[in-house]
Amino acid sequence: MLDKHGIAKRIAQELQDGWYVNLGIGIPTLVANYVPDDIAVEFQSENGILGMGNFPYEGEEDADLINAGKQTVTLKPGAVLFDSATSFAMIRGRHVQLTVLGAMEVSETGDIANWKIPGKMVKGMGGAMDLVASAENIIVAMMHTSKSGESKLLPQCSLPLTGVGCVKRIVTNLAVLEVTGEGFVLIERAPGVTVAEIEAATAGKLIVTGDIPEMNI
Amino acid sequence: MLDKHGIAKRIAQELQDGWYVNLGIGIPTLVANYVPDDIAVEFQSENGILGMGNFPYEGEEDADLINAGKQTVTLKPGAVLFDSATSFAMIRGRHVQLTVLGAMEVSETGDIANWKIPGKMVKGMGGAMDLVASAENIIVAMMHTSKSGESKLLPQCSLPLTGVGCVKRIVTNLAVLEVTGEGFVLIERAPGVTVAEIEAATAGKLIVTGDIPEMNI
Amino acid sequence: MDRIADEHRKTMNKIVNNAQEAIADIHDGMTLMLGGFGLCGIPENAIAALVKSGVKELTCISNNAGVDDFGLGLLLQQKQIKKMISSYVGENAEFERQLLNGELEVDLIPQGSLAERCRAGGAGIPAFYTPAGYGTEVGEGKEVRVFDGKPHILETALKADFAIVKAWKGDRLGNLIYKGTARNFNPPMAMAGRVTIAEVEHLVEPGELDPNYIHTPGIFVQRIFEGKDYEKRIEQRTLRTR
Amino acid sequence: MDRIADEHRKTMNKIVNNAQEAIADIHDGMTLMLGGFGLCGIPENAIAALVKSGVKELTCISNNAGVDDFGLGLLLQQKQIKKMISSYVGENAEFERQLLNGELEVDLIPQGSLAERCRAGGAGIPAFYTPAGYGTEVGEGKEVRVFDGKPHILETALKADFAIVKAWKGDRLGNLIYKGTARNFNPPMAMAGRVTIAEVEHLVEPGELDPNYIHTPGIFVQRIFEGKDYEKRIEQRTLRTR
Repeated sequence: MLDKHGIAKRIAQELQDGWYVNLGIGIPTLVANYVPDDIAVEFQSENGILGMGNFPYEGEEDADLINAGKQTVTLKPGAVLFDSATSFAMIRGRHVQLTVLGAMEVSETGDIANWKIPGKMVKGMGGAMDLVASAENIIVAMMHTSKSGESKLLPQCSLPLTGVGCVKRIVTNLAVLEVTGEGFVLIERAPGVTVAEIEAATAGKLIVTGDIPEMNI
Repeated sequence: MLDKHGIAKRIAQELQDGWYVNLGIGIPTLVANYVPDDIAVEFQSENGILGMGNFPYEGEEDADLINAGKQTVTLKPGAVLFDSATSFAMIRGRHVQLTVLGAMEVSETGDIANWKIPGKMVKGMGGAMDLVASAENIIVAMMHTSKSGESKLLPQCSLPLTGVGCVKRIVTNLAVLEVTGEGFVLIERAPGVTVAEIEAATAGKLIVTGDIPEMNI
Repeated sequence: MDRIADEHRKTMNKIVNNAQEAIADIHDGMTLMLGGFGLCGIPENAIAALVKSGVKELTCISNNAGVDDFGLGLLLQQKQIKKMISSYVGENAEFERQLLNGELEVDLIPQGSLAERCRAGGAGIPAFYTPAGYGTEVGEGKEVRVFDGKPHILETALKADFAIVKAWKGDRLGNLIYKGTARNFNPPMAMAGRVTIAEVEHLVEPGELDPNYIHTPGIFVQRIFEGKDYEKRIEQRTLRTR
Repeated sequence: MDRIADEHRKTMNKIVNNAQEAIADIHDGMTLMLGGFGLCGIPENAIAALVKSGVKELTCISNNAGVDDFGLGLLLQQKQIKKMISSYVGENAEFERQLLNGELEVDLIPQGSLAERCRAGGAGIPAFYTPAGYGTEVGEGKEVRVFDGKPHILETALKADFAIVKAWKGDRLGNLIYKGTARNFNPPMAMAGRVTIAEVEHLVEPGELDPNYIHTPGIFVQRIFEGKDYEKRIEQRTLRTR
């Protein structure tokens, strides 16, 4: 089974040379730590950065330089700053090749719910609806089940949707899955996790064809 | 009767302090020479300048600094350069208070035709359709009649339209007229021109109420 | 064009003395846009002046709602806001309390649609189609149209009685330059105010800002003043170990 | 985020050797966008390479069509253009001849709509409403909708197989800065190419361009090269007497 760093590490393997990538808050942010040295990717932060760098050293933090998670950051050489309308022009115009974000629920058909729980305080969707409606590739990074043990991979979402039919791939603590029109296709198992365990943790239709390899991370 | 410089001079009297102004090619360009010293106006050139200055001195011309008429220009202190999408955001968003442009025909209801003569080579509308559809104030600067002596102020335009019901004011070599839904309201006569002469040169409905003063230029 | 740049000619001057003067004619019930992302790039001086003015029943269009004791949170504390139009309103307990008590209305808008709707308002585009929000609550009641096989919803432009933005440098013609990610929503909102007020850290002379690198052309700005005592609070101070 | 900016990490590099290499996969029948206003800010090197390549049946989206012996006029001379999409196409006798002979199609679009349609194509906005062209030939056959009492027409986004732009400075990530009014249509078109090629007068190292003052972020650009022998012809040399 993977921890959140393991999930991030596995997602980093999906990155391709030359891609621009938007990482959501939480586990997705950790993906930045595991980019292979031999590929070039640039991180887009929707508040207006392309070429986001590391967190700053103490004393070098700048209130005028934050990422979309409101964390202080730095810029890499060749970085660019821009306004919010331009930022979402990049996103909506499909210039960002990959979006990685968390989810509360994903459906068999790629619907995603990650912004609202009825009866609870709603904080808002931020940029998530624009990102999921636009990105060519969306990878969801999440735990396979909720804290109370319920599956987050469902026949259909029970929570209000963030986007419809948009998730292409899911990486959880248990598995890598592809989202097709037919159901969740199991691609890889996390180290030490059996297909039966994944089946038990998946409420939506799981498609298992042949031998499922263990992740190589 | 006014020459083209006189028309420009009269239009300059319409300028108000604090206005941003777009001047079309031809007579309108001359308006820049007659701005009263005690009002501040800035000229917008739709190819991407705000704060356009004079023509350059010989040897100081720059191929990378032209106006919408493709003439070499200079910048005033406080000028700004921008792209074409931003430029027309200013125009369409009604941030430019006045547009002055030429016309082949204007109708009683403020329709304007100035871009196309059927059977002749069509050069295109350039920015004219955006300007006339958007500007709060549009002043047409033109000769009252064509070279062959026909009136350019008509009951309705015979040429393909550039815009509908948008012209507010017309300054010609003979008169200043306001365009209302009812017809052309005569406001001022050019020096030495009689009401009868203006009537004779106006094919559309001309409204003459009371004494019509002579222009003070 | 021989006389445009004569030296004895009057030039534009949009400078007002301070925040108080800039916001003096903002009345109860008006709609304001306020730039900023989180607490980054917010018009601190104008917000303080609004608190002091006591103006109320405001509709505030802003990506976020500040924190309890800073940014728009200060206006919330004084119950000056009737409605928030935002994309994300977390980190604010007073906000939550007012919302759950029905004292506050909230309209949540996807962040990209919010930015584009402001730009559209400023650019004279009354409406446009976007895929964001289709099939969700955001799309409910909105026209759906398919382009290239993909459903989109129609979103309309946003305008405000006053847009209030914060820039790094500006001149008396209203030309603005922002710094770092403090740019964010400020440029699209600057375009969409019937009156746009800019507060800047540094007011400079016309000509000091390079014409080629101005972010907000002065044509979009009606009033400008130099702010003071910027706190520029950091929400998440994240550091790297040496 | 401790490892993003490691020095031994591979970084992006979009540099190609020259115009010929940049345009090598532009085929007959493709749609191109070409930046520039008149002869100002046009991609001279790429146009020369297109002439040399002999590629034909092109649809060219460009505000103007050059003059007889420069700019897009060079492609017209060789009859490489099937269709022009422009706002103004005067100053070109060969253009006129081909048009009157039915050898050339022309689609004339209001300049502001042209710029906005390119931006929309790049920004993922498939269509928007504008007042420009309502009640004229341009509006014929287009959906009309009234907003705020004023009729608008629906205009759709433009995209191109290749967008070709000309900038002053650029780096290998594709970040671009333009000079003077040579900016014009280049930024909105750079956004709208499926592949965007940038030719620059000066290719510089990443970090040399201030991140705060870049006009076209590199994300919009796929190929970049340093052009040479720029003629930068002036159409109307207007001077002031001393």
